[in-house]
Amino acid sequence: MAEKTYLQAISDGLRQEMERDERVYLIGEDIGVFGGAFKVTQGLQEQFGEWRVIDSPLSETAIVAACTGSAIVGMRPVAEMQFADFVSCAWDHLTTVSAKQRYRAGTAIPMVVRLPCGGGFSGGPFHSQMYDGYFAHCPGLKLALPSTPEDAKGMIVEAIRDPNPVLFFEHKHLYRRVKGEVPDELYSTPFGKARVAREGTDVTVVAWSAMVWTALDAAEELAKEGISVEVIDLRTIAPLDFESVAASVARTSKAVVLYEDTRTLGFGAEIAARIADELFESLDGPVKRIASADVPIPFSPPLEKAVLPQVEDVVREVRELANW
Amino acid sequence: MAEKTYLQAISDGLRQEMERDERVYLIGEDIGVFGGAFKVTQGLQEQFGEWRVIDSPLSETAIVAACTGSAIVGMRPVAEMQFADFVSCAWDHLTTVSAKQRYRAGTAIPMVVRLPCGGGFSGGPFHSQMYDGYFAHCPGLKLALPSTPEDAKGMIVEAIRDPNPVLFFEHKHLYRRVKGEVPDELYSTPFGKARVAREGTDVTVVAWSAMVWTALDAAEELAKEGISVEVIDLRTIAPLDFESVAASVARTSKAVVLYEDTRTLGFGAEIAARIADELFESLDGPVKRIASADVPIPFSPPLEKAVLPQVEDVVREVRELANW
Amino acid sequence: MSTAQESAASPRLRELGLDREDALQMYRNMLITRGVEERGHILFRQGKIPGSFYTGRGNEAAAVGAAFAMHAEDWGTPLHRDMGVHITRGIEPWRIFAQYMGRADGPTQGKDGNVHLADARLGLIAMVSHLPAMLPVAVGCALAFRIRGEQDRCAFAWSGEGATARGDFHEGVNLAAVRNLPCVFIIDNNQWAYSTPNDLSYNTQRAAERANGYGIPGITVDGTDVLEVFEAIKAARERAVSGQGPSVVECLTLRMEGHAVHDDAFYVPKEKFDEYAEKDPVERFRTWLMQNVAFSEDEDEAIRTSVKRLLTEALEKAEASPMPDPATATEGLFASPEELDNPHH
Amino acid sequence: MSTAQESAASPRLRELGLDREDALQMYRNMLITRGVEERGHILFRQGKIPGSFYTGRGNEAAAVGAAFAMHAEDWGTPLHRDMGVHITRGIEPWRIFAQYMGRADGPTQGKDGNVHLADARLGLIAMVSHLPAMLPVAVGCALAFRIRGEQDRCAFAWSGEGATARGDFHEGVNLAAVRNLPCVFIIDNNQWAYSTPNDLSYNTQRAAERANGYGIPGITVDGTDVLEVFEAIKAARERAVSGQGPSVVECLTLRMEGHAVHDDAFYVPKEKFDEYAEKDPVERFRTWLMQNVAFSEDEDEAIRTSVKRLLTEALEKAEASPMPDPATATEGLFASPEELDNPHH
Ligand SMILES: Cc1ncc(C[n+]2csc(CCOP(=O)(O)OP(=O)(O)O)c2C)c(N)n1
Ligand SMILES: Cc1ncc(C[n+]2csc(CCOP(=O)(O)OP(=O)(O)O)c2C)c(N)n1
Ligand SMILES: [Mg+2]
Ligand SMILES: [Mg+2]
Repeated sequence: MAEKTYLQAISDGLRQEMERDERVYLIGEDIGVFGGAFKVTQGLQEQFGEWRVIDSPLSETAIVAACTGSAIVGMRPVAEMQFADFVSCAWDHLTTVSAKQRYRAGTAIPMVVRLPCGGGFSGGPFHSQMYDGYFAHCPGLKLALPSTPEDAKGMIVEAIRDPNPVLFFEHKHLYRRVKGEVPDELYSTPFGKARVAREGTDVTVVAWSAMVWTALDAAEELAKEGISVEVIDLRTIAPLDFESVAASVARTSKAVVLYEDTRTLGFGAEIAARIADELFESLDGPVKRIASADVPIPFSPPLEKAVLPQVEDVVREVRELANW
Repeated sequence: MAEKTYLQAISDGLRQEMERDERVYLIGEDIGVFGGAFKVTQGLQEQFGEWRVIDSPLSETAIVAACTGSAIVGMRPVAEMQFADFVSCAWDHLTTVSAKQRYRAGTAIPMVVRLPCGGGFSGGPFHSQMYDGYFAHCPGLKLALPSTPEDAKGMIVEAIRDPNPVLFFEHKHLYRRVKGEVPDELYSTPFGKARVAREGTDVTVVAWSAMVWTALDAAEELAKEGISVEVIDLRTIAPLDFESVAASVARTSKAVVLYEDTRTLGFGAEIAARIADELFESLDGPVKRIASADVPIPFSPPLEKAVLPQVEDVVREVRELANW
Repeated sequence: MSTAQESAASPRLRELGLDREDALQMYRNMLITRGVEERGHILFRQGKIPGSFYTGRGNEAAAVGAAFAMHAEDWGTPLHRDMGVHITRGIEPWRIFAQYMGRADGPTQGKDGNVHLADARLGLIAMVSHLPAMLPVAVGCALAFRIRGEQDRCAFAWSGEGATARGDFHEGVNLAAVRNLPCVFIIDNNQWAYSTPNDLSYNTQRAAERANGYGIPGITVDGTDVLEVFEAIKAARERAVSGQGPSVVECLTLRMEGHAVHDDAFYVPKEKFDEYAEKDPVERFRTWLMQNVAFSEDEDEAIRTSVKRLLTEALEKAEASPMPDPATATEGLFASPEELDNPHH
Repeated sequence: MSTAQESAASPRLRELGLDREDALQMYRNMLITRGVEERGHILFRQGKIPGSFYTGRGNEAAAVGAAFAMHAEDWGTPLHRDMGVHITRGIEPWRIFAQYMGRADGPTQGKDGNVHLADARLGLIAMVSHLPAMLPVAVGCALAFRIRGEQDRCAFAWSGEGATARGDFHEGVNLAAVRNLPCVFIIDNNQWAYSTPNDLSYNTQRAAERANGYGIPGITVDGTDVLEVFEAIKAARERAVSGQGPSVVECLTLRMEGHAVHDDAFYVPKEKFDEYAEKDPVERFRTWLMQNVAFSEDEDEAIRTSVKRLLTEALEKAEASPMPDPATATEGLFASPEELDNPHH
């Protein structure tokens, strides 16, 4: 056990799984010599050579399609999008081919696409998007969004071992900001099991990725006011551990879904809709959603702050719901 | 006034607006000489020439990007995707450029992309998708989904006149099956105003596009059982006329959202989430969703029927909710 | 088969590394290919095929010739005019009919239709509709072969000439070119993309000239001549597996029917059809066999009869296959770990 | 300026249809371009620029030379190394600084940063990050000109050499080629795409050879020589507007800094930098002016001083611009009908 950053944890997971399984290879723009725009793959090309850490041309479709093809013939590809935003250039391939091939043709496609995602640092409209909502709508893909270093390592390994296409969302804001104890050995963290990040009794806040930390900060604030908040970290949104959400909401009777994606049809809409349907009898207040405003993520700090969910937004909404 | 098919209504709208405004031009695969895969543009190249009805190469990105560019310099482009499914190949352009340019750079982009959508005729996984949920999540796009010939004509004209990118979803199943009185003259139907397709008092069913007809058929059945169903036809989902939904649900206290897109994060999830939040105090039962199963749309008739929402599914769910 | 016949076969076939048996096998595969699609057409008219229906009439030599040049361990991504590839790789025709009709025993078990099928055990990957999305997938197969250092393994990607205008073509070919991957790109140039003529699809004389933008060779062959196709693809494969990189082979044909059943191809000049009717790939090869390897009317009759029987039995078997159980509609979205325990994984 | 100086200018400039004033204007634009980016760098180090920061150092001649060949009614889609295009088309530098710093008076009012800007009144369209997504947009402008029969109007699209590997490049150039549209494609070849060297981006000798796949000309010029660039782009424009179709002009340069501020470009050999330092576009043109049009140190000093003053005032004005009102964050997603009532609409 040692303290690691979220970024280091992902890097370790990749390296250890590559050492264990020679079918695993990495492909992406500037991931080899440069070690990746965020340096997640730093040193890996030196260790594994240029055919297991492949610097690709600027071709997101070719990168992701190459993963599909090589997965079908026995490899375990891991692609990096330089920013999650650029996965739009591979959107067609992922949703048309990778996601549907198992259902249509019975072909397993074990592949991972790593997506450095999220905002909060003036990345502007094209370097700040979450992108989880778009893909969560597509049957056939798994979506992993770890919030802690320990999960980040275990889930990147699980993603590689999963026999299906997995989108692995790495929140850029967590890369170097979040540290935690991470086991040294190789391990994998199963998909589809949510985590109670903080126990509480008054209101359930459902979150994932960086928003777990926003929720925890808000919970801390609210505790001072005597409001007890339970924070659920979904970890994966596909598969979705709705049972854990339901169990918590059944106890608290009040639910807030907090997500960084834009409000309309971000994945929080699905969770809110399910709570409203399946937990109707348990609810003592409306299901609230806190999310980014329905606009592109703006560049200038005051604008970006106004668009992304802030701790104070959560405090305000939860307080209001608690007093419903 | 004359009786027209839904297809003919769209065709008439295009032709009349092209006659009125010479900035309007059409571009797409096989829309000229062939008149389009569904013959919506038949005869238009003869009338307007090959530079106003342009047969493009097999290049969805180029088609849509050409619309963006030409719109910026003063044209009023209308693109046809041969099937809505192929818009995935222009996904990046639409969501990255067309949708965000006004917000970022202040540039108006008056363009229309026509999307023959929907299932029900063994089109298989790539000729049956709705595709509305994916785009409804993207700020900056308008989504029009007419259900009647009269709306189809008025809304294609409105789409062309709108100063923003509009995705115009034409349901293939309605093309020749639905007929109705359509005014001969040129008119436009404003966006963002839902229509009460049938009045009722017990349960509100919110629908759009072909599902309006499924809802109406179910309402007819349920009327026999003494259950009075109000059917709301949203017509556009962006902008969304939530006031009309709210007004109806406030009266009936019970809501079902019916949509053809896959269940998870189809646009019905957003509507259900909003009802659950904003109408919490009015609800006398859970907000129900009826949608396609979370899989690609299969080819074989018994499978496709099992996946797409059927009249009997609506009857069953509404009945259950009415008796809540 | 007498030794006299054997030696009669030699000059051209020997040059190609083929024997008479191979040539007859090619012929037989072309007959099966055409037969499957002709029967499909009848099934469609009988209302037994849901949705639409597409064939590759006129492309039999291109598809069979190319597939014949593949080695057993190779992989490929054939498209909607390439039934001959599936046949040559050994799919059982009854499963194709079952697929056409949406039955439980089709390779996709009713989940998909038409020629959106493939048997992965035969080294083929099922196409999607979006064109040419499978081309960069084949490049991925080639990349895997290269990573693993497999010296005699090649990936084959097909694209219509129209679909070469799409970004997927560009990104896939470019990646293969800069990484020198063992890959062969086959352009089925049947002169129309739906109703779109070649001059609206590409701006060079030949579609194969697309290769020039990638610094790789691009040649054009007569796609109605199965041996010419075989020869070109074989050479392209040798090039690829010997480390000289990918190349493009364009097979020039004519799409002898409409884009699909609903299209009467009014936009194709009648003379074109006449010209290519003269060059019918099956007839052409039959004549060649008779002139070059002493192929007799009796032999031909025997092969045709056996193909007919094969297809009749296949049809019966397919029609006996049930419609899929509606409960399976929501199954099969995700793979389970055990599925990776198969030969190629 | 004396008539002696005027005539001294003649041979080369007259050949290009330029006068001495034009040449000095080009020089001035290059100085402003460099100055804007150098000041930006300082601002970044001062912590006044949020996010990251990119420059086009080394690309000044390519950008200015190309933009100088555009006509007033032309449209273009410059990218992140093409500040010189915005300057040449006439954007006020203070607005660029305001953009850099996320202020309310930047062209995007703080909605976007860096050189993701443009003034549509100057015939430019603001780039997105995704490369080269704006290239087919320029093709759309050209298509509009063609539809309307505008005889002397051309669209200009820029792409880095790395971005030519993307599908958008292919689809855009192909459409322009098959439709013979009035379009010029400029490849800013600065030899690296982030850390990716050219041999991993394309497989031809020159990036301009991509043109061969589209049956259009593709030439390569020295992108550090503003007159050579101007000449080539001017010829390409003439070709385009006279109905001979689009072409590709590759401007060969070196990216003289890292990809962005955080990148020290360790992967670029030092000798490369030395080689191109010798060919610094600004210095090179200064020398040329001195040798060919009797450009004096005094004149140079005067221009430099005026540019310095311009930039200093611009910086002051930009710093006086407020941060945007948070309330504006959710405004401006959709256009209103009145917005279409402007000259080009
Ligand atoms: C991306 C995409 N857009 C549109 C279509 C619809 N479509 C199916 S086949 C076809 C023409 C294809 O032409 P070509 O590539 O020449 O192949 P061919 O059918 O002639 O063999 C089109 C436009 C498609 N399948 N994929
Ligand atoms: C589609 C896409 N993928 C990745 C990136 C990230 N990115 C920004 S610039 C760059 C390199 C671009 O290289 P090139 O086209 O040669 O232009 P240069 O920056 O060298 O001028 C990359 C990979 C991007 N902007 N767009
Ligand atoms: Mg074709
Ligand atoms: Mg470059």
